[in-house]
Amino acid sequence: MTRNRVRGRLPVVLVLPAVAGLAFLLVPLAGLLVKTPWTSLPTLLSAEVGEALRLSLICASLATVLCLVLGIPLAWLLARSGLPGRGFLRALVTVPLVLPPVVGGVALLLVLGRRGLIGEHLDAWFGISLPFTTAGVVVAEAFVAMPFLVISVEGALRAADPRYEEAAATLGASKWVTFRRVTLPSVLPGVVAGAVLCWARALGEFGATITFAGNFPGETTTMPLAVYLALETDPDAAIVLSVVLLLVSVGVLAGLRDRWISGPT
Amino acid sequence: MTRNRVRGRLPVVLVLPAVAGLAFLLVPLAGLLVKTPWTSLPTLLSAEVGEALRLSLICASLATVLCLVLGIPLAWLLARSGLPGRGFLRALVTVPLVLPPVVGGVALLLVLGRRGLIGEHLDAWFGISLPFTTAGVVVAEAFVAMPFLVISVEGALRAADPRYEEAAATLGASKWVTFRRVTLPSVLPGVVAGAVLCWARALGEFGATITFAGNFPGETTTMPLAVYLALETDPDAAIVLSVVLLLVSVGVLAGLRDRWISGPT
Amino acid sequence: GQQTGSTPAPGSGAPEVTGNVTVFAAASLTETFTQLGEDFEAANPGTKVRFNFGGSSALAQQLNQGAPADVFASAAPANMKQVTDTRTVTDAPRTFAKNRLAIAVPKGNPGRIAGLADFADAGKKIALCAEQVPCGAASKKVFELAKITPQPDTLEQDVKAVLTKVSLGEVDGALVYRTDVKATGDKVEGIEFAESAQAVNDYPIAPLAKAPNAAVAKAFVDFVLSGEGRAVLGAAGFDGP
Amino acid sequence: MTLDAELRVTRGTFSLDLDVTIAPGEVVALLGPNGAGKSTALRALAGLLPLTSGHITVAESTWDGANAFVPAEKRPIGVVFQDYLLFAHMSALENVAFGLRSRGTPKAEARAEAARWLDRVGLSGYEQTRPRSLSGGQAQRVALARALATGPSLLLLDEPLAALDASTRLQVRSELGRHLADFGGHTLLVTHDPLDAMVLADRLVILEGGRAVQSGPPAEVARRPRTDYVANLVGLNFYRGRASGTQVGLDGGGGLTIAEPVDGPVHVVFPPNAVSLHAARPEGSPRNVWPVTVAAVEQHAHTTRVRLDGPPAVLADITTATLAELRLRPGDALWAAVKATEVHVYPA
Amino acid sequence: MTLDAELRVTRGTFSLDLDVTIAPGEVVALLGPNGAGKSTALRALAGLLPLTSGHITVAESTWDGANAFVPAEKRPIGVVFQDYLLFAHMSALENVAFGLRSRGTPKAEARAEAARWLDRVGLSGYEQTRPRSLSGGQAQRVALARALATGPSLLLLDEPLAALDASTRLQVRSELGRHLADFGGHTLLVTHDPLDAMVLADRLVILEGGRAVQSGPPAEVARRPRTDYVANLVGLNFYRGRASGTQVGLDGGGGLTIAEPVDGPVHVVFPPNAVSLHAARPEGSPRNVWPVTVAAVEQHAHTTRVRLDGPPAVLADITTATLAELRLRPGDALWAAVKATEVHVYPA
Ligand SMILES: Nc1ncnc2c1ncn2[C@@H]1O[C@H](COP(=O)(O)OP(=O)(O)OP(=O)(O)O)[C@@H](O)[C@H]1O
Ligand SMILES: Nc1ncnc2c1ncn2[C@@H]1O[C@H](COP(=O)(O)OP(=O)(O)OP(=O)(O)O)[C@@H](O)[C@H]1O
Ligand SMILES: [Mg+2]
Ligand SMILES: [Mg+2]
Repeated sequence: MTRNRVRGRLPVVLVLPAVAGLAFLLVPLAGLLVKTPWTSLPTLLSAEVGEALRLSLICASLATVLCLVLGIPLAWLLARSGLPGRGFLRALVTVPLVLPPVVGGVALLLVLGRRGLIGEHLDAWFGISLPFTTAGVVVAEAFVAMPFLVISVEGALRAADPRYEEAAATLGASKWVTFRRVTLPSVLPGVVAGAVLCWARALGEFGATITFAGNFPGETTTMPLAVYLALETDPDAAIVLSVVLLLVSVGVLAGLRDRWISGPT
Repeated sequence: MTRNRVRGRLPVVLVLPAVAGLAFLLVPLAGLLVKTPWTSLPTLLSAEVGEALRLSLICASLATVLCLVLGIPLAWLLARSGLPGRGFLRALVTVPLVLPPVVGGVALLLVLGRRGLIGEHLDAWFGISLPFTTAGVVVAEAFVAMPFLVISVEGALRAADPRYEEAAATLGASKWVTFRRVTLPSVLPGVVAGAVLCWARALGEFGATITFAGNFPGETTTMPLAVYLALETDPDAAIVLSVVLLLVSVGVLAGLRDRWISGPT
Repeated sequence: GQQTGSTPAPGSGAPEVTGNVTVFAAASLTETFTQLGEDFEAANPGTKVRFNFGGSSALAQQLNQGAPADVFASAAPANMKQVTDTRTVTDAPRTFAKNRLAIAVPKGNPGRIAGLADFADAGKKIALCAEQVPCGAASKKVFELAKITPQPDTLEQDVKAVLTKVSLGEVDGALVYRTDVKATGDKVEGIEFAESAQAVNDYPIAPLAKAPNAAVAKAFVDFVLSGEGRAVLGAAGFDGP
Repeated sequence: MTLDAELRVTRGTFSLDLDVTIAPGEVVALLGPNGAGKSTALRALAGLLPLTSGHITVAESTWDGANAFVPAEKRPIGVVFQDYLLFAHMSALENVAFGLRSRGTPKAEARAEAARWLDRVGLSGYEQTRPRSLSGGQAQRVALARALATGPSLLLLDEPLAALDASTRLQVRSELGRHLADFGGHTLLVTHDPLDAMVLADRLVILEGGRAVQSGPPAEVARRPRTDYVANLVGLNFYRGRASGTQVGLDGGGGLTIAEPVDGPVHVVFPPNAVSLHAARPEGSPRNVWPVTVAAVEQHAHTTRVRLDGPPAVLADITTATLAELRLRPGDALWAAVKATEVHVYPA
Repeated sequence: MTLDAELRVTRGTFSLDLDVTIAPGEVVALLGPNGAGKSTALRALAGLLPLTSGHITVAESTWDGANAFVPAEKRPIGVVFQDYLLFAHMSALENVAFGLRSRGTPKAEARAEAARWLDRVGLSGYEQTRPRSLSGGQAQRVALARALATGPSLLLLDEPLAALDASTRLQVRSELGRHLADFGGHTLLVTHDPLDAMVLADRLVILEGGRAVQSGPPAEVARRPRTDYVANLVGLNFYRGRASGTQVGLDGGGGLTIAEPVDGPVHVVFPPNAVSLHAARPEGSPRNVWPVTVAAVEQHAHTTRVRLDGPPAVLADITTATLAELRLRPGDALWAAVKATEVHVYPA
């Protein structure tokens, strides 16, 4: 005898809007898939597209790593340190979200460009120049995507019970060990959520990238840039390319095991 | 005697990257502020800019409300319902993030446009046409911003202890009451984080908006559109406008009391 | 319009040019310039052309922030001027192509647009370029000449955005460039009109000062302005300078 | 109206297999070692853990069975969880009022009723306190009030008094006792405190390793324990053995003389205070005298408990006077004596 | 090496003001009603709650004072929290090994040591179990093992045995007792169980409303309670009164005769089993005889406890035989009798 029962019906007040929300997000996607002129796909899958896709995935992943390394500590600082003026800092952190990405790219140029506040010295002293390089793509994507990580992780940290950190302290764990072994694992779902947002945003990033890093095939032309150029010449191709980008991203994200995403059990 | 002591030093391994992260986000902003030609501000603050700003704030807020209404239930469905294929659904939800916004706008047109799958019927039966209207702006912004809300809230839900929901059930609370009075308050920091991301993203949204809703002053011209067009002719003016948008947004977000953001104490 | 008809065919007689040249070109030139780049490389073995396609204004921003480029080809004189104001060019900018407006309507012309006069009909959905971008400026000029007050539903940020709306049937009619109507293929029909001749947009090109590779830069500019270059541009619907 | 349950649940490597029947108004105490499955049984009855097989039937209706499952929110239950699970974002009052509100009581009325309940558990003045600002015992009392407030027809109490201090416990226990006496529903009470069980329950069920090993009225269980756990709980020396006539050979070694002759496998018990300790072998009436060594001495409030190695090993409660006289230290050799009439024997 | 603390902490409306000294190797038990401030005191000693004023000094070093504050992670402490606070994402073994790892023990060694500790608290076989899959008692034992494993020099135990079943409790208590006996550090033990306190502690401190109301060796506190809470804890009938000669007038009404004459304000105690109950006024030796009414009857494992209204009100433990003879019911009128020699009197 198998007893396979759900714990009660799901409430309509929740399921209805949830389904509506899902439809809202997915129907346009379906529309896109329906109208995609798939026949042009084989001719499009040139080496250049492969290159752009590879570059997109690499840059988005590197940008996510950069965001994790800098963003998680920042989230912790905002959520736990008791710094004065945190509310203001938190608001500032969201700035790259609000800034039109092109302006974000301009801001990056102003600071890290060859004539920029910092870029000038980077260039003069170390010979490092970020604009128009693959590293520049990573920087632009990280700049735009980091707020997602910081805000998500900070939300998760605020919801976590700080008494577990106290317990760790009584066991002799330094603030850093506590953070690494107690706090971080307990907010892992929030971190994963943030990283997913961050990665997806970086993957789709266009404005700041083209402004700061330019559009050099094989070096800085990521998929969204390729899509942009395709829009100029062949809108159908642009749709096909977007759908390719989108399928790859869905594939990667769906491959994230539930294990990575679920809380402690 | 006042005893004002921090509980131990903050760990350098966390503070250093946190400060680096903060600098990474804020220095470009500072660069922007430094280079802003403030003198041109008075001439820019025309009625049109005020209109665009007002429209931006209204549309972003409405889009956030729409995202909350549809997105929170969706997050709940993904986190709690035990639906099969949730991992895949979750990945699909991130699609509007990855899609270049212009393509997102095209997707919306394909579905909700005059000749779109659904739009056709909306137009024929109800005379409703979303493109080129303020409502269209809200729809486009919500489409792009909703994933942020869904993913953040889902992360928070996964980190929350489901046994409190069980306790509520034993007290006779239906799934809906449990959700509203137990689950939601306990993930409030996550919801606020998601809403902040959502609002900020909607406020800065450009590509999908202009593609789906067009650009008509007073009706669909939001600040990012105004900024973009200003960039074409007068980059300095564009920077000033972005900074205005940015200051308004920082002002709004900093005004969110810590109270709204902090967990239960 | 500067006339440089006596430019010798590249490669013949001129000193050998080798090396890389980086060209910042307006996105609307993607197709033609990619073609020109390939032709140039074929004609000058040992050279390599790197393109950075983007919005003319964004490219101007990048150049003004010191981007390492040899040549700038803009879709509007205004953007070229932004560059020449802050950064010196080795030669004065020269117009290499001109473009004029055409009416674009969806396939089959469901809105039954016959001419510019229909743009004043509030009952029709009309898309125009925003005044800030070249095609918008040109449109404004055209309407002033024709003494028509258009009733647009949207003022788009560029021609492609307008064409997207036309090809999806969201609008009944729009004013765009001829070249764009041509590039869009059969989804959009073009209607020529007389006033278009009076509002022509110039495409300037210039080699940049402090260019890493001045010789090749100059050669490339010359190539674009040569007969070969003009042929490629003409095939795409541009008028000669 | 009887609750009749056959609880079969598998949780990882642990499996529960417990039949339990509770009459209306009856209070059943579930006792057992840590990890015996008590909380698991409660969760199954509450509808938080579907049965693997078996059933739960109350009166005519099936709550859980092959073809039916009533979810927790539809069962008229009240649960005190072992770790309280108070809602952190609500005040104490709102926590207690929550169940009433969920079941449809108007807000003002629910709050008034909740305030009454808080008062009953000695927490008036803490209405507006958040759970994280309550002490452990205060939190537990809020949890108890929350479970009782809705007047459920099945009460499931998981160690509801464990965190209470001695005098509050006394008070809350008698308040709870009064409540349960008037209560027409079914109560299942998990506790580790034999006193709670004795005072509050009509019947005890002893659970070990997921199986019921003994059940019956408290006095009966206390008098005739069937396992070491139960003997320990009620504070008796307990042995298994085989009787022939008035002699019992104990399974663990040694033997005892009993007053009434029986035959076959038996359990033997006597209280620690029936044991007297002597420095030299005592002469006279006690029929059971054997040499022992002191393993440990524990000072309790008014007596001293001595653990002695045997065979058989035995616990003895001695008075302060005896303690002073014997000056016990671990390792000392002594004689233990128990009168045959103090030894209680019953079939195994 | 003595720990010397003057704990002054304000938490909302509650304030703690407790002086406590713990010698090396000494175990001090902190007892008191719910909300008395026991957990607050522990948190202050652990460094989780900075003092408002006062100080904590161990040997020569100041942990908390006007100009110094040693954070929790720098204090050589081990804490068992009232709600365990086990790390949900680590196995039981990792939880126990965590402190060792944090203090620098290599991984393999830490895990081996942790496994030994789990075994000592009777949880071998649960090494890989996550806290949410442990029963309440199992979780508490992991928490205890986790706190002890690092060999801290100050142990802070907040009701470390509350969730344990009777026999595990016995076992863990004696394991803990052995550990504490060999232990050179300081121990502060919070408990509600007088037995735990008696068995484990060298000295009791009784806290009520944030202030110490009594302290001393367990036997002394048990013999001479100074508040109702303590009397209740140790199970004595307790009265305040004023003695003149062998007569004591009780504050709550009624009077008692005592054996040795004293004068002035006194406390009077006698155990419930010193009280005999009679249907009619008894004649003969007991010097204290007064009429009472039955308020409640509680069946305990081997005795019956009767609460009687007086004056003075009194608790009596009676045997099953007496119970059978008297057939007690609430409201019955009886006579209570206590011998003067059983009544213990000491200055208030
Ligand atoms: N979620 C779970 N998954 C797997 N096993 C579990 C889970 N919860 C409990 N167990 C196991 O089931 C057994 C019974 O646990 P339960 O909590 O019912 O014990 P209990 O009788 O309430 O004990 P205690 O007196 O310590 O509270 C234990 O061995 C425990 O380890
Ligand atoms: N975070 C807090 N904020 C404000 N007041 C608090 C906080 N925590 C506890 N209190 C209050 O301080 C008092 C002492 O609490 P504490 O937890 O120290 O009591 P306790 O002696 O440990 O009680 P118990 O035996 O019930 O565990 C209580 O009245 C409680 O309500
Ligand atoms: Mg349990
Ligand atoms: Mg406490």
